[in-house]
Amino acid sequence: MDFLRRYRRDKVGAYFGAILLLLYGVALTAQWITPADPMAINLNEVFAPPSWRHWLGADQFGRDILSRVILATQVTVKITSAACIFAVLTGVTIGMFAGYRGGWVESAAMRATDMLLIFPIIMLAIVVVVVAGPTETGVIIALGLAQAPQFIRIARGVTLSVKEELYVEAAIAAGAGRAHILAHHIWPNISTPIIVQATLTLPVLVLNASALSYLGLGVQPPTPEWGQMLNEAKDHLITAPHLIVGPAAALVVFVLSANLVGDAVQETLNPKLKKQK
Amino acid sequence: MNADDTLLDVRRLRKYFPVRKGALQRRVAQIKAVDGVDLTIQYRETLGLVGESGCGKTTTGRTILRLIEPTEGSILFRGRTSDRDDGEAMIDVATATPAQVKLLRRDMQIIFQDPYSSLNPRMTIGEIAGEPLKIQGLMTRSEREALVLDLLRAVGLSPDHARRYPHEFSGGQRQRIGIARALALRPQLVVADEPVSALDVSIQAQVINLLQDLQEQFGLTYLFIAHDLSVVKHISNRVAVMYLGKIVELAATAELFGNPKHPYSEALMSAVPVADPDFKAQRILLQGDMPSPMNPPTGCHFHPRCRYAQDICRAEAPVYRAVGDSHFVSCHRADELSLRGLRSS
Amino acid sequence: MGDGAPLIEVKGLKVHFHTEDGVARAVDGVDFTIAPERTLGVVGESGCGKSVTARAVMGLIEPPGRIEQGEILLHLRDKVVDICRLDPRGREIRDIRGSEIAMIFQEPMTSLNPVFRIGDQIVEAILLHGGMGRSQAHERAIELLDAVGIPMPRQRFESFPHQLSGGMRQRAMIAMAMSCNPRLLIADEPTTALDVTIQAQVIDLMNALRRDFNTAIMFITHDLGVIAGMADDVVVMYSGKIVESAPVREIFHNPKHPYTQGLMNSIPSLAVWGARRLKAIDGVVPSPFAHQQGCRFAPRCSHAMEVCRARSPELLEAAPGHSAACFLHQAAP
Amino acid sequence: MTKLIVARLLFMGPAALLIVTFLFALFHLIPGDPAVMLAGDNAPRAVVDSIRQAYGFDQPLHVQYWRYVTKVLQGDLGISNYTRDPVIDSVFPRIVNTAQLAILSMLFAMTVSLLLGCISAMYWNRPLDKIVTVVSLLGICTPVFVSGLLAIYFFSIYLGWLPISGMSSWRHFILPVITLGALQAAMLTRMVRSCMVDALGKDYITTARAKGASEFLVVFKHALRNALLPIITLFGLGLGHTLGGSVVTETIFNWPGLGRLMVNSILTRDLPITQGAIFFFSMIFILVNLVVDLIYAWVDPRIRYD
Repeated sequence: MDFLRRYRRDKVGAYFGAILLLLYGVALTAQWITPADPMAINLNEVFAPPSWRHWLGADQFGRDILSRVILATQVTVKITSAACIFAVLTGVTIGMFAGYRGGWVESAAMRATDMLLIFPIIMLAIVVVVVAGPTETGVIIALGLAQAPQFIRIARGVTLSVKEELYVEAAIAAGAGRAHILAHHIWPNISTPIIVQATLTLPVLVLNASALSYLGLGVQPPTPEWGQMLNEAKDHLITAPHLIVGPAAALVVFVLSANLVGDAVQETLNPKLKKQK
Repeated sequence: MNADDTLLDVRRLRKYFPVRKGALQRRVAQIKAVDGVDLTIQYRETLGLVGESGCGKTTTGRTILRLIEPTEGSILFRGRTSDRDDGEAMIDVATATPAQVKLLRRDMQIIFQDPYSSLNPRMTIGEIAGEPLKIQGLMTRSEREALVLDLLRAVGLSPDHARRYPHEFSGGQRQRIGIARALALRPQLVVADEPVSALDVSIQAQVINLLQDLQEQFGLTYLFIAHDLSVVKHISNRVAVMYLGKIVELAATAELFGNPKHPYSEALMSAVPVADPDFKAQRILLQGDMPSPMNPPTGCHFHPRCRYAQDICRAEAPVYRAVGDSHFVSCHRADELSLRGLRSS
Repeated sequence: MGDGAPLIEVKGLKVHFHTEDGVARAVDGVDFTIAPERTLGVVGESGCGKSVTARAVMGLIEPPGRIEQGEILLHLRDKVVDICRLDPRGREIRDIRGSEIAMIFQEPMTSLNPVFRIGDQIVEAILLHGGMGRSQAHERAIELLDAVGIPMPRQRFESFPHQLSGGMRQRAMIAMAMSCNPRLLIADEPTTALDVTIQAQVIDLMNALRRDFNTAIMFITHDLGVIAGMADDVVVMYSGKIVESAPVREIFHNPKHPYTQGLMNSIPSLAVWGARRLKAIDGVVPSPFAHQQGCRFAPRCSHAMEVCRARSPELLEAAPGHSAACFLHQAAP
Repeated sequence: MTKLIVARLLFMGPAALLIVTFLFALFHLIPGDPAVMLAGDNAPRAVVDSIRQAYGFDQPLHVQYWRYVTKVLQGDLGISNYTRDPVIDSVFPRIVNTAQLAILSMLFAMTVSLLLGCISAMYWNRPLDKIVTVVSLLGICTPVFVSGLLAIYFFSIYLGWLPISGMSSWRHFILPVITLGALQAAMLTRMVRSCMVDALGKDYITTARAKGASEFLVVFKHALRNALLPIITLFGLGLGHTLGGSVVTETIFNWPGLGRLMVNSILTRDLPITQGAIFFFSMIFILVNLVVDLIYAWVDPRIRYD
């Protein structure tokens, strides 16, 4: 409650938070709110320009673009949320364990993470797609794995710093074992930075998911995805430039809102940062 | 002094920290943080341990509690070895099993310097003060809560503070909370590691008075670690002076300050600024800095900065020995030098 | 205080910090003077506004801090300037900083720039004001390093800050501050981060330098012992205000304000024998955000009267050269 | 310092081996018979069998592995499933094209971000800073395949000023370099600014001001020289990101680079080419990282003189 109250002080964050909520609402109810069937091919309306019937026009198969954008929102939200959860779970588990255990386990985990961090996220995702195939699960694992190193680093970093806190030493001095310290001291301190990182990761995931699908390595047609729609639109850029408007706008607005919400969450949870910035 | 009054008897305690470097984490050197410390603490006394930063006083305190594993030496403590034990026998903390250590924790506790990092910001004051009881699995929840309220009262806080969080409190109040936590298990020995040095001047006195009152009330024994000589002199029955991992001098407070036998003690006392503009101390300025404990000087560790140093000091390490009634010193020239202490006025 | 023209006159200075949590009245009406070649000790606990006052004198108040009121008059050879009126990034104040007024800080670890050589940092200070060539400045820097007791100054010129010990770094800071013969040196807790034997070295050095350079010093500390050994005059600050001001002997032998008295009684002293119980001041230091009527010390004061809670006492002379902001020493209004 | 260089160079060996191991594992990680995959789906049985023997897929794993590693060490990454040319021959020219694109974009991004980041920090919390912040935020929210398409539509189709795709003249470079560079510039500006704001909050900045140093000296000497340390790391990561982004950019502008080759090989299931592309991309990343580490160590006196 205190979080919401403080968050609302940030005007920009509040407005874009509302937009982001709206987009999530659209994603959750996509099946019911599309004005037309997003898959229905209608060869009479190929490249139809925007009109009352098709607000954003129709594509090369005469499918309603607005409906496809709405369905694509659902696809994107589903994939990125799953990838985010995947990244958080693997990252926190490995990071916390490595940080607390120390020794060679930590060195090995951190060497591997450093190696992964050298590679740009999109590259890692591409490599995983090579192995797992361009299926929905494949994309989720690809995006999630590519983000996991960030969470490993944060979880390990917090674990290491909390481990050095005097209150942990006080608990050890009272006879506490590893389980007590992980559960009562380290875990509660990890949650905040992880939530912050997760919100900051969300726009990156969205961008990478649509980049993969732009390259044809993401969700496969006919399921719509913004990147893939833009890729198709590119082939008709001369004849039907309006095809790019819908998916491009949806993508940029989503990413922008997610970014601003991420910044606002970070500032709300870490007031210290704000004083610096 | 009666041997039976000994609560803690530390012998030849050493703690060396390895310095690792490179990809393979090879050990390239070691920091001799504690390098052969002998001391005893009697029931209900306060032993002050003074020295400058890096002299190993904090490591000594932590090692005695086995928060840091000792490299060598024994830490004999009169404590319980099982749940039913009355704690009459001496047990070596250095070699105790994990289960024994957990039991010993009920008898030896610690108070920290930093009142900010020592309280978990996500726990209430009540939870913090009661945590040791929870960890030890003593008492039911309601018994614990009742005891916590008593503790808070004992350290001068109000019982309704129990539900609040650390950030609502000032440094001095936080230090009281830390003290309440240390007392929750009713320990015999409390290692107080610079408990007032992070506090404002006007608050220090409150906490010092509180520590003295609690000692009276609970029959506590303190190992009081500090760099501030005035505070140590005020609170301690006996004082040990540490330099570069070794105790260089140990004696009853009045004896040590009035009749120091080690040149370092003498210099340290003369360096302390006295709050009296007419007090014209003859400063003995030590040259240079304390050497690195990674690479201590030969012979007596203090000789490069000592104005009385002779050839023997550079060549041989002095023996830590008794020079008077319970006055121990580690200096080749202790008998011949006449050093200046603080005159009693 | 001393005869003749003062060096610095601070009048009615108020510095407030406008933060999200409210307005912190860090300095809330402060008056004092520093005479040439005298050392003024400023004592107070954390948050009393002593460091902010020092920064205001340097013209270094940055947002969210703001000088709300008052003037800081610096008496130059030919004119008097009010530092409060100068643009904090402007030419005029920059010509004063470093050359007329220099400053050293509490943390010698962080106040030197880690990526530049010690010597070059001193040379920079000289070049900014000195009117010297680079090679001359280089020689001067080595002289200064020698003067502050850094062994092998020629080699140490080439060192980076991380290669020196804390005490040596503070000496290097002092060398930099003294490089242009400032008329006032502001020392903000310069020995607090140092060990007691190193602190003694640095104090000894500062005492020697002030004789050699004829510099006035504004020495800020919470340590009464250090003040007793260094200061000519003392002001005691509490919660953004000066509560007492007097020559050093007066302050220590005849403290008038209950807060000053409380401080004196609450510290254990090496000079006192026998285990007396310390007389602690009850309560906590007030938050600078709290706006409170009357004397700020009243809630902790054992002599507090009704008037203390109603009105804020002014800093008035209670004896010749000795002022206190306390109704105990003022005729009832 | 020399020690560090040696240690870092030694690190490259195991890293390269790890990558080769991964590439080898790809044969078996990807579902299906690797021999069939290499021969093509409709290849006659005899061809499949001969490939199986040539690669030794019928041998025990360690024998296969050893054979693969020795071959890669000799520069033999196999032959393409489609063109039947050695992988090395298809990959090498592509590396140069990608390097041109990435380096030019990165130079653009570094210049812009250093300039904007410093200005933003200098005018912290003032209108100029806010404008830079908003623009860079919009920049990081616009992926290359959106800005690229818009740029193509506007400059190439609508105005007809610049070519749509290919890389045959300097005019072909403009759009790809700027679209890719702008995205990096946006990301880096934000980070440069925050490094600078961070550095400007340090005690030694107060010391510099207390000396009487001008604001220009304070920002561009004292703060920038310190902020440079994290900024070097950021630029290193930025170069990595630029290479990653080049995959998409090359696809948009039909740039004959390594990235497009890689994507096409995945879509056409041309495993040897994919392996070759991954191998060279990885080696480039490791090399970039190495160079960044060394520059960092050289710039930081705490590492350099220790």
